[in-house]
Amino acid sequence: MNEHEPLIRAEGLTRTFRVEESLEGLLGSFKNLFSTRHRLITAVNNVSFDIHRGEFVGYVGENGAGKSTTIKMLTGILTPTAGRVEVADIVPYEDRAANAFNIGVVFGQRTQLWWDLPVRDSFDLLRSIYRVPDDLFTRNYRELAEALHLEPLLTLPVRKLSLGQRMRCDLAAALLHGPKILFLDEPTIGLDLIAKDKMRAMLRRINQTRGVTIILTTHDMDDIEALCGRIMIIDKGSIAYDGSTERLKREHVRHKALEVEFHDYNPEVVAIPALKLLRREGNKQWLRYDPKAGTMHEVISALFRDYCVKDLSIHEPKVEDIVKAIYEQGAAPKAGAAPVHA
Amino acid sequence: MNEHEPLIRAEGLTRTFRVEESLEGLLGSFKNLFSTRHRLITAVNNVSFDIHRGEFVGYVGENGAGKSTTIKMLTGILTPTAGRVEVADIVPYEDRAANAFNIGVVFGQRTQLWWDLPVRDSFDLLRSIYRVPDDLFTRNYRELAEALHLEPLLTLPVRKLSLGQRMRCDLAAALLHGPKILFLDEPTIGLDLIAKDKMRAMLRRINQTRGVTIILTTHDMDDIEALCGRIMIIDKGSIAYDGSTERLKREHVRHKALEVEFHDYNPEVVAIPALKLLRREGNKQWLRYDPKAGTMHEVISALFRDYCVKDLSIHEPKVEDIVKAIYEQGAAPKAGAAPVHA
Amino acid sequence: MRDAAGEAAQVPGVAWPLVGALPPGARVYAKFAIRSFQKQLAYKFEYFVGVFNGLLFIFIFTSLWRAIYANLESPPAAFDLEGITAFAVFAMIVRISMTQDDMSTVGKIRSGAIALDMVKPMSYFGMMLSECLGQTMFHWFTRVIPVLAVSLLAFDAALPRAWENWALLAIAWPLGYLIMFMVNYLFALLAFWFIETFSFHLMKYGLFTIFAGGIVPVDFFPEWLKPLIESLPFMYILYTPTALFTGHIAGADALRLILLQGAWAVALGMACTVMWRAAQRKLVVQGG
Amino acid sequence: MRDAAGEAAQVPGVAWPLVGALPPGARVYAKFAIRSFQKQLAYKFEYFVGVFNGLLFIFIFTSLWRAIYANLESPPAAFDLEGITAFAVFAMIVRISMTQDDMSTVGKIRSGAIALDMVKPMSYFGMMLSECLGQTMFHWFTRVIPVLAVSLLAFDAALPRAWENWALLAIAWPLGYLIMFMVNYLFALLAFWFIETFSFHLMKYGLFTIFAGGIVPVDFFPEWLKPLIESLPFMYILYTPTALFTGHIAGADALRLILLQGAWAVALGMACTVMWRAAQRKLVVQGG
Repeated sequence: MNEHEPLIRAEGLTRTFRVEESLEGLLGSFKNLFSTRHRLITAVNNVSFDIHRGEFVGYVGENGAGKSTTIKMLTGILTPTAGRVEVADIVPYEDRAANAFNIGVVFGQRTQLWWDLPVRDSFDLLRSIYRVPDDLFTRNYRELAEALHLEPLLTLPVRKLSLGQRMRCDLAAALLHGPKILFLDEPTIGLDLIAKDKMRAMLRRINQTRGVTIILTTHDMDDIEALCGRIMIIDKGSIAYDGSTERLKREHVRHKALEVEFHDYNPEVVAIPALKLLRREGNKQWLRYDPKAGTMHEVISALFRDYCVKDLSIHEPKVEDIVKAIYEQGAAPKAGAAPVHA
Repeated sequence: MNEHEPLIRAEGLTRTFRVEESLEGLLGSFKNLFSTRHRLITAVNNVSFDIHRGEFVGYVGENGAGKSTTIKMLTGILTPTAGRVEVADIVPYEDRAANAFNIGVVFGQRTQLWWDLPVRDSFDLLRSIYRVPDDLFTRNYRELAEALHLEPLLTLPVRKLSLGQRMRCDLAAALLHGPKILFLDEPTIGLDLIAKDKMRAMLRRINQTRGVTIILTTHDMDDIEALCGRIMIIDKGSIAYDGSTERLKREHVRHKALEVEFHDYNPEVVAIPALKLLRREGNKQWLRYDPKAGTMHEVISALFRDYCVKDLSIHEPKVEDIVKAIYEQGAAPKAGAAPVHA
Repeated sequence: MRDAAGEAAQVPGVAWPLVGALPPGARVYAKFAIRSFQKQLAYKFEYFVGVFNGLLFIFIFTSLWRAIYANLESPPAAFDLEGITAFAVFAMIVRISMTQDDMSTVGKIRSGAIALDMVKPMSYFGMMLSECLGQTMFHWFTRVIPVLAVSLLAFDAALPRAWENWALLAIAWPLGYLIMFMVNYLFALLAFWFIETFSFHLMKYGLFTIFAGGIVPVDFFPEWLKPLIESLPFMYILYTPTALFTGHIAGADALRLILLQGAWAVALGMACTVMWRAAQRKLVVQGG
Repeated sequence: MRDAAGEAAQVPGVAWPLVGALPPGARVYAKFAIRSFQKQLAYKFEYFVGVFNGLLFIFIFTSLWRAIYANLESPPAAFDLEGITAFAVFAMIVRISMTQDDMSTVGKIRSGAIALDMVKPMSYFGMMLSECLGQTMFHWFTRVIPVLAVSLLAFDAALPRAWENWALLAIAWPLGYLIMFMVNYLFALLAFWFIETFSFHLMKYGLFTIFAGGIVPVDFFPEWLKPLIESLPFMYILYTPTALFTGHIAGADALRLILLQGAWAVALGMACTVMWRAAQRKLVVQGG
């Protein structure tokens, strides 16, 4: 495989499901005993993208938008209804086992470790499952145990681990066989702040030092902002945005918000053209800054010159707000949908 | 009960658990067949607090810090080993059923609705369980159906609802009998951005318009910042902070961070005494602002005067960072641990 | 009044006039039973398989007895062929009529979901019993009736004509049902103490299969085993209602059995209370 | 080499020399079996209850047969009292030796956890079979051996002396085990299609209880029922190994039964492949 060819290539990926319709109510329940009506649902609709070696891609969307159906097709669990996908030159659903050697999977909501066994016994099982050569295993194992601070956990059975410890072990388990690609499904869900920070640091390190390509699905936009160079947004089965996280911020919401605390009084109107009132409360105002109507220098200078400002915060647009806007508008910003290579 | 007396009063609440010690390894497993060694764990250690009518309290802590053990004692599921708790003049574990009429509970991770039944049938069951008088039920039901937009969901069985829809129905289910107190355990876990926003708006409204006292446990500090006037932090079984969220921000981290983008070049040092370099990258710098060394006005003026600043953001300290610091230091900021009444 | 509020709030519920007539405290348990009934309807294949199962088992058991009796020189004292056939048919129908889901409490304890039931102002025992009764109602309509109808036509079984038999059934069936429910409940609560309770349930199933009288009537067991059988609750579940209904046991003996059933019901009831209290103290940490 | 790497990486694993000697492809399945064995050790009460259960059932069954035979004028052609006692003892021991957890796949399908097994480069069937074998090894050591020892002393049962009986067991037991595993597997896969599969399992248990020969040997069934019994897989699970081991069936008949076992194993193996493929196409949306 050529170094410059995409590692994952999806073309027109589509998946429909047949869902049984059932009638409600007591009478309906009786009728259901004999009826078999069906309805078709398109979970993923003509989705195309390329992902290159070493990328860290955030794949986000509302619940039910088609995220996990896509991931299931990439991991070979599900066969697409139409379209095609290649993962490291393998068609996953045609050769699930061969594909499995190339990928690692972490599901935040459930563990792939054996509940009753000490962690290291689970690792030993995975070594055999993936037929990892001894020298490679030893190296990976050492690196991961050190990077993820696993040493004190290895002799404990999984059921005795906290959620954060379990997630670290699960992450190590997914990487022991040295996969090219790592799929993470809500790896920070339910973690407390400290554990979440540690998890993010570890994921960043794995992507950077081991060159593993990572595809992350999450509802936590702080995860995306902290980790992902590229973001893909899926909405009602279609890709609504695909491009760098920076570009998303730059292009989609240009408006910073100023939070101004005044001395003693609160002016009725702030007469600076680039600022527009969003909210007033006590002696505070929230103002939207429009960069077309003046530079930040001009605005700040005018503000401090003309008003008695006690304190100031300037909030950058957050990825969360942008993604929210995209969910709400549907697939509006189609202009930015061309894939961007990291 | 006096209006000004606390609604919930916990004094010296303590709970220990006996945990079976088991030996690891194959030989250990055989030995375990015949051994019964135990160890004592103190999940909640001498915890005291008052909560008043109408408060919206965020109860946060790392996984395993004792949050859910406390909640279990407040809801009457668990008997404390020592100490005492009164919820609306009832000792919950002594009269679990009487306490149940005063409280509503929502667990984000599991539903209290009947999986196979249409939502309204679950509501009807709850009406009977809590013996809600018909007029009260009708009023609550109408208000909640409207506030939580339940109308289209009522005829669907719970298993067909999305997570966000299910959470709205669960919230309504917990409020149908008009409880004085609502316990929320990670009500936004797993929700996408839109659903999370809706849930927060609804919780705020319930607290404000219905006067329900709410105790919220969550790992999402945005929930806390958006909703809770008061925050209680539990760390290793003890209360590490208890006070208003505003005060936490004010007292514990005074340092805003400035994110400055320069034109073309990036100065080696920014010679403004109140600013201290945190990080440099490209033509950007992150600087910490110390308010003791100069007003915001002076600092910003000096910055724009002496340097070619292209863009500026000023980040407020986040509750998340403060709470994180408290987790890391342990129960350091004891000075602020006196309860604050909303 | 119920209907007015129901209309207003658009919560029609199920329009069973009986429920409305109950006192509010009992109404909730009646509703639980009805919901549980309705829930069963969601599983259409379960229904068809259930009827098929019942008929299959009756067919096999009656065939087996016929084959065994054909090998005997003379029928044993306890049953002639007609008697054992009737016993086999009605024992199976009683068994179907008592179908209970004995694992839902185990599942709730393991997953921690039982906490959700414990924050409600009602008796967990009462709630589970109501749910169980709802399932049983479902099995009455969908399995007992068709199986009974086919059995009467096809397997040489006849319903008794004397009102006494029906009266005895009307007392012995609910007692038997209650005993079975409480035995299941007690075994289910073991999940509070043990991680894995499969073996306990296996033991329960084994004892039930052998001693409840569903397959081999108690009469066929050796004399010296009978004190053991009579001191276990299982024969009061299936054997007693079946033997009283078919007229196999009557008069003073019947009365004695019903009194024993009553005693068992009271004793198990007390055991359930004690064990539930102990279980509440045992509740384990989940999620800290 | 294995040991060196194990030392270096501080992953001792279990020092079973046999595993190291296996080819890498087979090693993983052997390890699965060992882990599954080890897992069982976590449940201490299960162990004690298990031994107690086994002995209890053997005691009850042999007592029952003795009581029934006491009522007979002359023993039936198929078994004398000694024969039926031996059959009852060994049928129960074979049954214990085949203990399988038939619900873990059902649980995985319902919770969606099966996805985690499907992203691994191995056969799900092979993995489940290995786990099942590991449990069985555990039951061999902890239940079969004590139950067998007590039975030989207490229940008038003797191990056969002829090497032929042992040879036949060595072929018939694995085939019976495999048939039982595949029947369980096929029923478990039904969970891909149906929300509630309890009735199917009930049917399976019923058919197994009656037709596997664990309680009533197939010989006692009426002639006209025998074609049905022979065309179901159940009698090849318990009856066949027990009858061959106790010498109840020998010679050409024994050979015929083993060939039928083999045919069933092949047919079920194909059914498992076909059904697994269909199941993969069926996988439902979970979480969108």
